[in-house]
Amino acid sequence: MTAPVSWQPHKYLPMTAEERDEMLRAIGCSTVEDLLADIPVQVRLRRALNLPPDLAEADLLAHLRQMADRNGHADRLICFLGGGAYDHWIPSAVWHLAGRAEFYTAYTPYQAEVMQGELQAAYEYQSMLCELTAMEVANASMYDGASAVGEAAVMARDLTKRNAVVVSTAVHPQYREVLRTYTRHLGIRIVEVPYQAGLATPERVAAAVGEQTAAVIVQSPNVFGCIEQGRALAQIAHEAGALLIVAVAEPISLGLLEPPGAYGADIVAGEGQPLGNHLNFGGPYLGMLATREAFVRRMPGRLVGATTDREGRRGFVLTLQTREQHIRREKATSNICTNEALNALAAGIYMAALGRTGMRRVAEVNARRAHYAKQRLCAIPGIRPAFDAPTFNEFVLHLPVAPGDLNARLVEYGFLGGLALGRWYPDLADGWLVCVTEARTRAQIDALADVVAQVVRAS
Amino acid sequence: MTAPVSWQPHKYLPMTAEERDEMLRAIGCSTVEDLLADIPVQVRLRRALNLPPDLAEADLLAHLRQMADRNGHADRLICFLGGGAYDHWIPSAVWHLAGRAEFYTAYTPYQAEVMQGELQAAYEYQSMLCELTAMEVANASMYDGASAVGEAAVMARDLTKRNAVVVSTAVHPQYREVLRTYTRHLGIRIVEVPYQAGLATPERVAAAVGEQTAAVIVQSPNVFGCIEQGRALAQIAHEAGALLIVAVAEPISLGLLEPPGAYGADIVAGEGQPLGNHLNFGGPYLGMLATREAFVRRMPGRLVGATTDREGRRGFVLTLQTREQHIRREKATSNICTNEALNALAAGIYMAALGRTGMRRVAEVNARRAHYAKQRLCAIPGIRPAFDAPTFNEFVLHLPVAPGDLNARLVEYGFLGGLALGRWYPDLADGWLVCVTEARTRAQIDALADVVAQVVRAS
Amino acid sequence: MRMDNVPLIFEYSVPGRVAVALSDPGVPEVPLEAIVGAEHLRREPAALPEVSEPDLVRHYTRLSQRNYAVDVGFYPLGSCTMKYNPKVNEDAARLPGFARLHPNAPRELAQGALQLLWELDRMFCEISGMDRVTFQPAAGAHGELTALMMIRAYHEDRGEQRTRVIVPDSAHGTNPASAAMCGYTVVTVPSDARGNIDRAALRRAADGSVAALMLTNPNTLGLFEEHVVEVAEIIHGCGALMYLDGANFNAVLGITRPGDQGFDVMHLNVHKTFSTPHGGGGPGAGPVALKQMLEPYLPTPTVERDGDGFRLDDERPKTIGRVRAFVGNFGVLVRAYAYLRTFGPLLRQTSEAAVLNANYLLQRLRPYFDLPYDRTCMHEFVLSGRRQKTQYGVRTLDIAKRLLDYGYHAPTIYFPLIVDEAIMIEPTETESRQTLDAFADALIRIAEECETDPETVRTAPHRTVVTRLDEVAAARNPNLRWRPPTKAGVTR
Amino acid sequence: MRMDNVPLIFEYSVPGRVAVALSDPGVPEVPLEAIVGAEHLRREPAALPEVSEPDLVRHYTRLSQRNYAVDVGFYPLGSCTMKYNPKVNEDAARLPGFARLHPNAPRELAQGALQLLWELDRMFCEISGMDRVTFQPAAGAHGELTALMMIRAYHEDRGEQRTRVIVPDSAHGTNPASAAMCGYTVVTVPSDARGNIDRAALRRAADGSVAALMLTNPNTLGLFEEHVVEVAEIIHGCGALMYLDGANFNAVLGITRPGDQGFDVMHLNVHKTFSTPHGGGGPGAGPVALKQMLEPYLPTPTVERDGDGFRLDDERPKTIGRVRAFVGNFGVLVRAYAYLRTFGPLLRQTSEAAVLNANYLLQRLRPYFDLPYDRTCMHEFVLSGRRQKTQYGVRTLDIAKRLLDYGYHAPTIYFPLIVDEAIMIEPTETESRQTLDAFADALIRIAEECETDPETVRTAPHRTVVTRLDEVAAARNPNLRWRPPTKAGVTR
Ligand SMILES: Cc1ncc(COP(=O)(O)O)c(C=O)c1O
Ligand SMILES: Cc1ncc(COP(=O)(O)O)c(C=O)c1O
Repeated sequence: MTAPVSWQPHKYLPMTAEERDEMLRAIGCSTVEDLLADIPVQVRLRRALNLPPDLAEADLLAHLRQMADRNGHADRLICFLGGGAYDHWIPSAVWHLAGRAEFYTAYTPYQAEVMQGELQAAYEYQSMLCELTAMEVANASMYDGASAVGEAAVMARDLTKRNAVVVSTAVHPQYREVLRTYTRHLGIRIVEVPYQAGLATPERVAAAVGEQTAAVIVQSPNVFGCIEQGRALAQIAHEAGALLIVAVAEPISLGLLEPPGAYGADIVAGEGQPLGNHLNFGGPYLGMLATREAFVRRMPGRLVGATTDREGRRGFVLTLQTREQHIRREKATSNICTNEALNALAAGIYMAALGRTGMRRVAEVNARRAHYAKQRLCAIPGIRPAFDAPTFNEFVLHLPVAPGDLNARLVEYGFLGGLALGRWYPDLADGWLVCVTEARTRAQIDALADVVAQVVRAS
Repeated sequence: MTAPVSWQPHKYLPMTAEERDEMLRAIGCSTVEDLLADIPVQVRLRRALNLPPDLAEADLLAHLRQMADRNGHADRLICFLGGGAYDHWIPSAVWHLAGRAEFYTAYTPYQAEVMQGELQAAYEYQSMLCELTAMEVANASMYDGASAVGEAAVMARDLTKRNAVVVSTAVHPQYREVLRTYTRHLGIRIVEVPYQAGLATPERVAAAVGEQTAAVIVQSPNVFGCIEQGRALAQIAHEAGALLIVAVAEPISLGLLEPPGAYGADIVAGEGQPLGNHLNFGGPYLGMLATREAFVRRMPGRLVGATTDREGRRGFVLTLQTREQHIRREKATSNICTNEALNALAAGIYMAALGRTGMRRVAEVNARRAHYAKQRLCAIPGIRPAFDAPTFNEFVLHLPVAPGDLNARLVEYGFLGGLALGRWYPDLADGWLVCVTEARTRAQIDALADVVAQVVRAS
Repeated sequence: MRMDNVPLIFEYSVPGRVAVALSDPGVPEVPLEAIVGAEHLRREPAALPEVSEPDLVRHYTRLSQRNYAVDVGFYPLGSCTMKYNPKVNEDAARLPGFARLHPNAPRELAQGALQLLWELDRMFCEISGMDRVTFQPAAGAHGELTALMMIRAYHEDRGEQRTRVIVPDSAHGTNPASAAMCGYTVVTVPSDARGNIDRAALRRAADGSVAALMLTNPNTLGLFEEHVVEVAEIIHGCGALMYLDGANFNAVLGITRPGDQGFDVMHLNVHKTFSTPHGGGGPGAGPVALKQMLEPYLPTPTVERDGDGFRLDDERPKTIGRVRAFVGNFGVLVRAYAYLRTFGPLLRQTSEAAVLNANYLLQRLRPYFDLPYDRTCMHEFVLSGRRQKTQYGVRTLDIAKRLLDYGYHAPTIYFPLIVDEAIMIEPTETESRQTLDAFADALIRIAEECETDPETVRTAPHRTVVTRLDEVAAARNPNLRWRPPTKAGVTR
Repeated sequence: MRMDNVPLIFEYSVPGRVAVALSDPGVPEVPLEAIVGAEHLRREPAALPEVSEPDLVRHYTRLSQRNYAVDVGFYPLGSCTMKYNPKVNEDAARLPGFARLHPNAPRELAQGALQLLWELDRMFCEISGMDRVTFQPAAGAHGELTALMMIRAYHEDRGEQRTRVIVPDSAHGTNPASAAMCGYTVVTVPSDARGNIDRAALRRAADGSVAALMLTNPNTLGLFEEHVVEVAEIIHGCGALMYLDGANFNAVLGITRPGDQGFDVMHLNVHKTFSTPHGGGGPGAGPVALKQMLEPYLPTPTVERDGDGFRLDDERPKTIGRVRAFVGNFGVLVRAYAYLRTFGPLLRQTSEAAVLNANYLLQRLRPYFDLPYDRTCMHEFVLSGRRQKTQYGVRTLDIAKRLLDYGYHAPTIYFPLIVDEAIMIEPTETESRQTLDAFADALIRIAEECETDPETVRTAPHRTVVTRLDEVAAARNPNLRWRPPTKAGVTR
């Protein structure tokens, strides 16, 4: 073979050349090649990998910093962008704790007796998510909000034995895309209900549901930031024998808004990023899934439960595993294995840090500042709100200039502007989705409004 | 009293207003004021503290970031500045480990059985420092290099019962200042020996020592970056019955240079910042102190020793405490109590990370790059080296422009230039102390040389 | 010194305690009803815990200390590749330019991130022998699903309605589960006496209804599929595609490339092969690498070069669509990128060391346990606890629990399913020989205990913070959450 | 699950292992002899450990888990004020603008840092009732020394050669040690029956030879010096100065100010009072706050306003000089600044809670232990284990060790020296009542054990990673370092 026989010491590899030789001798081989004899010669790689040369740590970091610095991140630009990912303040303690090596360098807690830390934390996360959503059970995490919605649809099909899903077009378009991908080969029909005045109106939803409807899927606050009429929608779904799946892309809203469980949601599927997770250019994020107790055995994903040890002490284990792929294989409720445990841990720490009053309070600050921003921006001649429905921390404006152009100008002033909706909603080509969280100060809002006014005036 | 009786919940205070009242009741009081009755009324503060209002965490960080960003730190400017503090690359693992809460939120390990972690780490640090300096024993840390030199002088006085200390002016001026402060009231006379050609020459030192000389203090590499003739100086000191104290402001040099223990140093006192500690605008740093075994009972500071438990297992404890203030009070070897344990921990991790080969290698890269920089800069017309003695990673140049002016220009180009020596050495008003560590790349050195050449040419 | 028991965070709760300070809204006061609508207002605050920051920090610090992890000790969990997670990679992912980058940021503001992905695509292709990569999938199983969907789209695009996917009996559970989620019928094919896929059975199963074979190579026995070339011929011969479950890729980096073995598409578990931390179960990332003919079906968005820069493309007519929102688990991919740049072509050594470590450990343990497939292993190997079970009545589960007493995480057990009382050991290349020897000593001592003191093993663990937990009771009466006390007030 | 024993890092060492990668010098090769001189070259590399990064990380992670800390549990170490160390303060200190700022940077490049110090000076003065602050001292004892030197300079400047410093018998050891380092003779004055300094004795000692009284207030018994005003009159009456050891300042923030009590100068232990972490023994910071008349003697450099900006002043003719290099433990001071800005005027509550917590705990424990000075305590209190010692032969040391078994750090013991078998308990304000109750329960149970099962207490601890360590042997045959094996080669 032409493979290199030399051995370069490497900081991640304890093995030295001498040890390699001693170990080879111990197993009766003379070279590592002997161990590779089962690999057919014709498929061996007869050259070194053509990869950029190895970098020393300092050089690596310099290189990465350079790449990172080319991005218009939220420490550089004042962020008014939302649309499924939200720039919230994360208490310092959250990642001091979630970032502890005992958590992040662990695997799935298969050996419960030595993994009580993350098992208990997951149990607590499940409990807190139930409290926040007013649902009965929650799992330990899914990949993200969009795939959680996809899995929820499959779950609804399994529960109802029906094969159609009604979904509002005011659900985040990427969530709907994933929904379509996830259901395409399972004989599930997707029926889209066009939004009206920014909402999934009960009338239109009622017109779309039928005998084969497994579930009605709405998002609240929806992709336009508008708060849906959950109770009415639940009634429609339930009267048709279907489940109501509520997607929650902005769980901070639940600090202030009526939780889905209170208005009849059967499944809550959502995105947990806003709960203590970084923007991360889209991931890792946190798929949240909560439902009714009766549905738990059709739930995808891991569940942590409390039990006792031989001495009767409380302890925690992975449970109801017969739902999962490693036991049930092709009959499992889902194929999910690796999930987003660390992000769920961070979300749990975040919820515990904010707590009963803090969660309400942070939601309130979001709502108040967003409302203020909406008023300030709508006072600019030529700008008007796209919809009348109440909103939480996002809202859509009709702009007298192209939203993309405005955003380009805003960058010059140090702002990351709202989302130009035209790409997702051609009928909203002048639509600008603005997000204002508690991380934005009044001064920043005022500055944004001033610059927007100036740009609009000049155009 | 006019003190506030209300109780505001605060995130760092678990006590709620209800708990306060319950606890007061439990001890038979009605207000906290009752507990303060021993404080004479006339010395009570009858108003609220006049401090800026409490800040929410996000606002606090924004405020601090703003202040921090006003500084010309070494991530912003390419640093060629040394003079007692050095910009070295710190392996990522060092502070991932030293930054673990079990280390940094602990106190001095008084209860050894539950503090084996930091005790063992300190024992290892002591051992590594002995290896690096080739000394027999090292303590667990002093405040910084300068105060370590001060304590070393007092220690030499106690050991020799002599009362004069000879110190080279090529010792860092701040170290000499501290030496003076530390010895002033102890009847110790300081004899300064002027440097010659950048060095503490054996001739001048020999002329200065006498019967009352407790110690000769030199620094190597010295404040000019020049490497002293350790062996000759040791001989002079020893022949006079004095000790040789070697100050080491740049311990990285010992990866490459003969260690003080090898040429006869009796005490090594130095600055451990370069061993894995951040620049921190001057502190916290790490005072290092190592000496001969025979001198250990006159050593200041904490010492960790190995011992056994009841089952014969190895364990570690604070030892030889009868030297210390909490036992000996005014007869103690020093008043030091809180030291720089965490910085010593980081230094230990750093030394273990670099290891036998890495420590040599990093020193070599320093020397080579500095040498290259010296050559490049000295090739600029008008610039010449101030001294001929060999140097490690710092060297002094005579400039044809005012060093301060040059530095001001360099900032515009993104460089943090060398130290203008005139302030410390009026005879070196045109002296520029340049430092080049392994953290400077060839490209950065070349860029510096180009800009310096340009500025010099233009002036 | 260690707490025997950490109360639930809810049990620390005291009304009125806070762990955060929030600034005032600072905007004109408007009734909340007027903002979000009275009918939408939450009536009762969520019954989240009320704790102070010191409580919070101590709680989760204590919990962390009750967790085994790679940074704490040896973690020979077969199939999971619990290698060391470099610290600098964590720093990389936390750079504000990455961690604080919004996924909806316009492309001009994300050039650094897109470049990183593009270069990672190139590196993954070089290592795998494939042509393109999608970064959408969040984990290995997600990658499987994505790949199968592309395979399905490929066949459908050619007018073929293939309905079956072949999976060996040694396969990981995610393989059949993914196939089912893609609407395929799963055909299980047995393994032969040497642990390879049974070619005769494969030939029988391979017909025009087969969409793909999902193979793991090295397989879950830690053995290289010796006849992979022939297997590929069989599969390609019936018009089906070769899918590689890349979970075991750590064995062969720089040694052999799946693309050269005949695989058409594979997923990469960056949280196994490329050292990104497992995070206690996630996040990971399961990018899929594939040959050119599958490119049209890539999920959106893809990362594309665009002049001097890069862009995300989500207008691909034949795409299978998205499998998640945004681009993928970017923060995880940054770590993988940092890892690959730290090794460069030296990457091959990781596999060499992984294989050598496994064989060395196997050599030491061979006398004490049954070895159903006695071959040179790759990066892991599978023992059987059959002898201990039949002769001493000690199950593999007991042995695993006993290892915890010795300070080690247990290997994977009862997988693969085709090995009775399976014990699947993967040491990885980041463990030293000293660690392997100490682990072998412990396992050998336990093998002896099975003879001399089986009761101690059967009732293990004994030195953990809790003793053996009752999983049956947990599943029978699920207790999946804390519940607030029925009447409001202090929890304890 | 926990390791019983962690080998020394040297014992992991294997020749050839590396934990770092360094880039090549990248400059023209010149013989090292030509650079540093052949005679200066090190002959043998330092025998530092040779380990890989995974070894390194696991080693120190394991060590960390063998450490008790505030983040792990209750730490009622009297006099040390082991309060919670806020996480955001760590973030603050790690900001590159602070952590990466070079101390020799010209002042224009350090305006943010200087502003922070300036504002901290203002806040410290407001809290202490003093006029100026020096940030030089690295710790409390260093502050004592600095202050005494200023006091000495003050007297000398007035032509007075005062030689003695008065220290109460309850004082911390650093007080007399600092006085000695400043060349003073220490005069010890006893405490009276109520735990105050004995005024009669003080009067006898106070004469023209006295430079200062070093008082701790609240004192080390946790008691407020009731006659502090009178004491100040006595001291000032003989021309001496009042020095406050500020270690116990946490008791009285916003309640009473040393400057108003008659103190002329004091040190602040920011690592006690202002929540900066103790770091396992350090770093701390011991800034000294003082009245105007001492200002001329301030060590250099001082932080001064300079137009709109700030500068460091080191040209002060009457300065005592430096006590360390550069400005001070800046990184620690950043944390203190962050802490104060988090409380603002609410700071007073910390002291109120600290005092209430201490009195509550005292109330619970009073029946079970002797209380030599039975008064309302401030932020801490001192019990005596005399009863347990004389009646059951259990020493205070044994009780302390037994507390470790219950999962608590022990209180300070055998200090202050004036209390027989002293047990000095400081709960701090960041502990909850639940924690105080649980700790009281444990200590009460131990008091019972002293009667019912003294042997268990005498031989404690039993549940720690090592049992009682032999300190006598350690001091008799000091083993202060690992030594390389005599012949070169593998360490084990
Ligand atoms: C062989 C094999 N295939 C697939 C998977 C699934 O990968 P993931 O957990 O990333 O979804 C695993 C994970 O354990 C595995 O071991
Ligand atoms: C009362 C008292 N004075 C002085 C000191 C010394 O302070 P430092 O340890 O910061 O030097 C201490 C520290 O424990 C103390 O408790």
